[in-house]
Amino acid sequence: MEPERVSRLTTALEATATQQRNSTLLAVKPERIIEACKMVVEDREFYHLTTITAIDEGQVISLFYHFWRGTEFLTVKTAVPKSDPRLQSVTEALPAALFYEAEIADLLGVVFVGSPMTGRKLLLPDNYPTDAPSPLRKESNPAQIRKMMGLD
Amino acid sequence: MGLLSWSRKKSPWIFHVNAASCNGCDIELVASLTPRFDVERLGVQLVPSPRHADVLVVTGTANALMRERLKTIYEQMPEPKYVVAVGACALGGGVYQECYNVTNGIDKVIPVDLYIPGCPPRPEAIMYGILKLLGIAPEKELEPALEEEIVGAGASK
Amino acid sequence: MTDSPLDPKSEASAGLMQYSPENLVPFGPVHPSLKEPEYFKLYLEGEKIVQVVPRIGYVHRGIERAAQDRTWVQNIYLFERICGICSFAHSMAYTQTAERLTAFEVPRRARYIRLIIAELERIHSHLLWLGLVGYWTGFDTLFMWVWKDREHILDLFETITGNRVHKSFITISGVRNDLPENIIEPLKKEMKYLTGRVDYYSDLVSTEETLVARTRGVGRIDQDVARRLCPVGPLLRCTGIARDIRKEDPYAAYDELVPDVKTSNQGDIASLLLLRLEEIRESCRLVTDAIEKIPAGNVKLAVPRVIPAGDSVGHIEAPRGELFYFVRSAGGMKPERVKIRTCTMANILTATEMLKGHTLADVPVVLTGMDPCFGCMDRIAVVDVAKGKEWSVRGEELRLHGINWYKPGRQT
Amino acid sequence: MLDTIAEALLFPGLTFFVWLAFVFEWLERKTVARMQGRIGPVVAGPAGILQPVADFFKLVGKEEIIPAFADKFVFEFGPPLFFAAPAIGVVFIPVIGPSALVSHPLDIIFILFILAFSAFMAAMLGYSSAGRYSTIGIGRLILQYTSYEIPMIIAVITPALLARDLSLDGIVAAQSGEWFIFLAPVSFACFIVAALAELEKPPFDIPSAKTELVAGWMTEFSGRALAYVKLTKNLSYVFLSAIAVTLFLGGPLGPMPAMVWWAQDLLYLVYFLVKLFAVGFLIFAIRSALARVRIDQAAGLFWTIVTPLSLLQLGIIMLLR
Repeated sequence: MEPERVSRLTTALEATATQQRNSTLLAVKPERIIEACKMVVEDREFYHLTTITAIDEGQVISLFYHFWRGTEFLTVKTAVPKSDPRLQSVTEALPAALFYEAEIADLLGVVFVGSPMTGRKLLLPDNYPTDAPSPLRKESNPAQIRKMMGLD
Repeated sequence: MGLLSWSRKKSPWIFHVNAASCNGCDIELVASLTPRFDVERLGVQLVPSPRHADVLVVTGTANALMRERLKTIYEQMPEPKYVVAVGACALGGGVYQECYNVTNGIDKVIPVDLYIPGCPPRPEAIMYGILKLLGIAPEKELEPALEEEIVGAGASK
Repeated sequence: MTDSPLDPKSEASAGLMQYSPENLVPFGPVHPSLKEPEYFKLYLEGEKIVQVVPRIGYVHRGIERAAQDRTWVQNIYLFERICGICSFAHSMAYTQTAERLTAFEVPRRARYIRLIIAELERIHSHLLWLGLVGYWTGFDTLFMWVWKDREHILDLFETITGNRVHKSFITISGVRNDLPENIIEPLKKEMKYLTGRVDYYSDLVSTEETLVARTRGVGRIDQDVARRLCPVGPLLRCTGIARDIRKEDPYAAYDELVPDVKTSNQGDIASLLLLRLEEIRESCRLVTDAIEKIPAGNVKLAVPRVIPAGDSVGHIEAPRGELFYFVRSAGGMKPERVKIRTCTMANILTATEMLKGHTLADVPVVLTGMDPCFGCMDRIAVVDVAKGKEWSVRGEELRLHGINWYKPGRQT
Repeated sequence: MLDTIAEALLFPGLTFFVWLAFVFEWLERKTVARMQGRIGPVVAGPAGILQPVADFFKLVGKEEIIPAFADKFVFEFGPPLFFAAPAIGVVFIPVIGPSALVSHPLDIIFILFILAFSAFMAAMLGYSSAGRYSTIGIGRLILQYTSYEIPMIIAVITPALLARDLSLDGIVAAQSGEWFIFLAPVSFACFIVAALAELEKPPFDIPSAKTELVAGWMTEFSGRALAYVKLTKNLSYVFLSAIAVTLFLGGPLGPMPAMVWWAQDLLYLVYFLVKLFAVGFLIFAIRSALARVRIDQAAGLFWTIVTPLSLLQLGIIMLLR
């Protein structure tokens, strides 16, 4: 990505940028995620939100917003603490994020504030045990979930 | 061979349920209807409503959401009915065995008469399975009360 | 997001709650026009659709979690089974993404073979789709003919990889086997045959009156919607945006054999039909070129058991569009996390948008238009908008809807 | 009297036509399979000719499920009544010889009544099962019925006008010189198109479109009821083809050398069957070569093209006669 574009984004968002191969990683604070997404999308070339990835990293849950511009990725990274996984929803700026946020909310238990899907069970079956951890969290145990759901 | 058991052998109508399958078995099942294999030769028809069907063909792992649907569909079918499990997933969970949302085999949900293994089974295997089923079909006993109701007294069996 | 088809608030504000249950037509989950179980709640005014609410998740199996418990090589065969139609695309996307974390270079011959299989799979997938369009518009003859031609591709798969559906052919660092001997001539012959058939089908779908009537102007989307909702693949290209990962971010041998990206600017199902047929023609050309130019050499290196630590992002152009993989390795035998974004997942939002304003008769055609592959999507996504308070009446109905579908109560 | 009843029930009446209905279904499946590059049924009987029979008896021997909310009376007694419509109609068709078993000066009116009654019974059956798909299917059926009924009536009265007779016997007799298909080809085409709609064959299989409405208004039926419904649809198929033969193709008439009466009857039968299968094949061919249209497109087609064309033909004939 062009250096001036990177520096413009980093200074405006107080972010740090790292580059490798054809992708740029922009780490921002969780409270600035909407602003970051808006800035990226206003840049008409980065309109395509590929997806949002979330990973349980032990203490925090990291979220990667992958944007694609034809030849390169721009990934906006942020992290929320696992003890209180709350993040602003970006569906205002990015309608396409609706489903991607929904799946993260279900699989990793991140709460997206302001998402139209808030408070609804999205991904998992209706009888998914409420006291079991979200399936993609490190502490979840498929065998235990199976037993709780009565699949065996 | 009575008229009724003859007609049952010659005319198995199938209803296909994809219970959380990867599509592989489904396209092979559909492929067995197409010109290269053409199971209509054996009188097999793919019917759109479970009410019309004799054979329930199930592919896939029957995940938590599909389990109930599968039971409902099974109950909607009129007797005598047969269930064929197609593919590794329907047999025992296949590659998804022990995933958190997967039943290890649909025979934990509904009774299965015939298993067709493979991931996915070839259309030839599915046809062979159907032929096998035609072999066993008339021998399946109905509940006496139900048989009385359906077949009536004096009908050939 | 105020105008999302899935926004329950907009549903309420649009007065949907006033519709009696008779206006609600469940489409699925087990419906003859969907080879896979999905559930679409369609709100009708007469035959006109005013709102669509999908409930997707009947194929959810939990593969991403399962991937964390399997080794790098086992995962190839797991991801292959995400979807039976684009199985090679899945395994290739995963393999490539994982390979980016390693130091080795995939042999050139292997990259060509990957291209050949991937393009054959694209032809297969598009033909399958064309057949299903025939089936879904009640044109069974087209369906049968196309599926007959599809068997030619399956025969090639069988000759090259040994399997018809799940090829199990790719491996980390290359492909598992070399091409069989004497494959060049049969491959070229089949490609020539298929190109001829594509000419015939192009003619058919653009002249057959009833088919044209069913597809022209149906499910139209424009570039603005496409930019907003981010669909991928042919659905995006049919709005005139030339986006093809094969060209933008070349992988396999696409840097040497550059595909010609086809677009259309109509944005309806009729143009999708022709666009996909054009893509088949282009794929035939690519396969023919590849088999002529294929270099000699190894097809694989020693398959590594351990992948070096790091994050890797990869995407490929699957038959249905951009298929995205994110792989994180902790340097062990198993991946730390694999994230998959399938094409249908990106397209479903657009499809619900396309459905609005059409009649019930158009539903199968429009849903087919995006070439849905719920098997792919559902490893991850379920949308259950029926859980909210305002749905309490219908929540009961939803649970029983399988029964209601056949035995509805007379709710007066 | 007993003779007539026996003939009406056996030959050339109901039993004969039911047999023809089975043959028609077999032929349809075989022809369509051939056009699609398949073989079609082969295992039940020689070349699979007993396939429809096997289907029928299998369905008769199955459990019959009555949906919980169905109107049980209509649901149970509807299918036999539905079957009765074409079953009564067939005795008015001249098969062996130029006159039918039962003839009346106002035959045509009765035939039109039977056609309307079929659609009415289908609607009753669909509504009685109270399923969503059935209900939508019936909505479409009625819409389709209102579209094709008028061109069909016009197409039917055109031959009557040509023959200046309202009985089928009279119409057949009037075609001893020239078949009406040559005098009123457009009417014949309109009749075939309307018949496709009446029979719910592609491109007008809208009320029972399986990819949209499961099995349309037939979704809820199982076992014996379904067997009746399917048989009735096949019988209607034969019945409508037979009407087309009678009205436009001279019925059983053809070159008739002087022979003993039974040989003449046999020749009449052969002529009739040849024409009947010709019409049948025409319908099979159209059916397998077209995609399904939408209900609004079907209505548009009937109101803007088929109805004006049939009226035009009628007008031309009225002017010329």
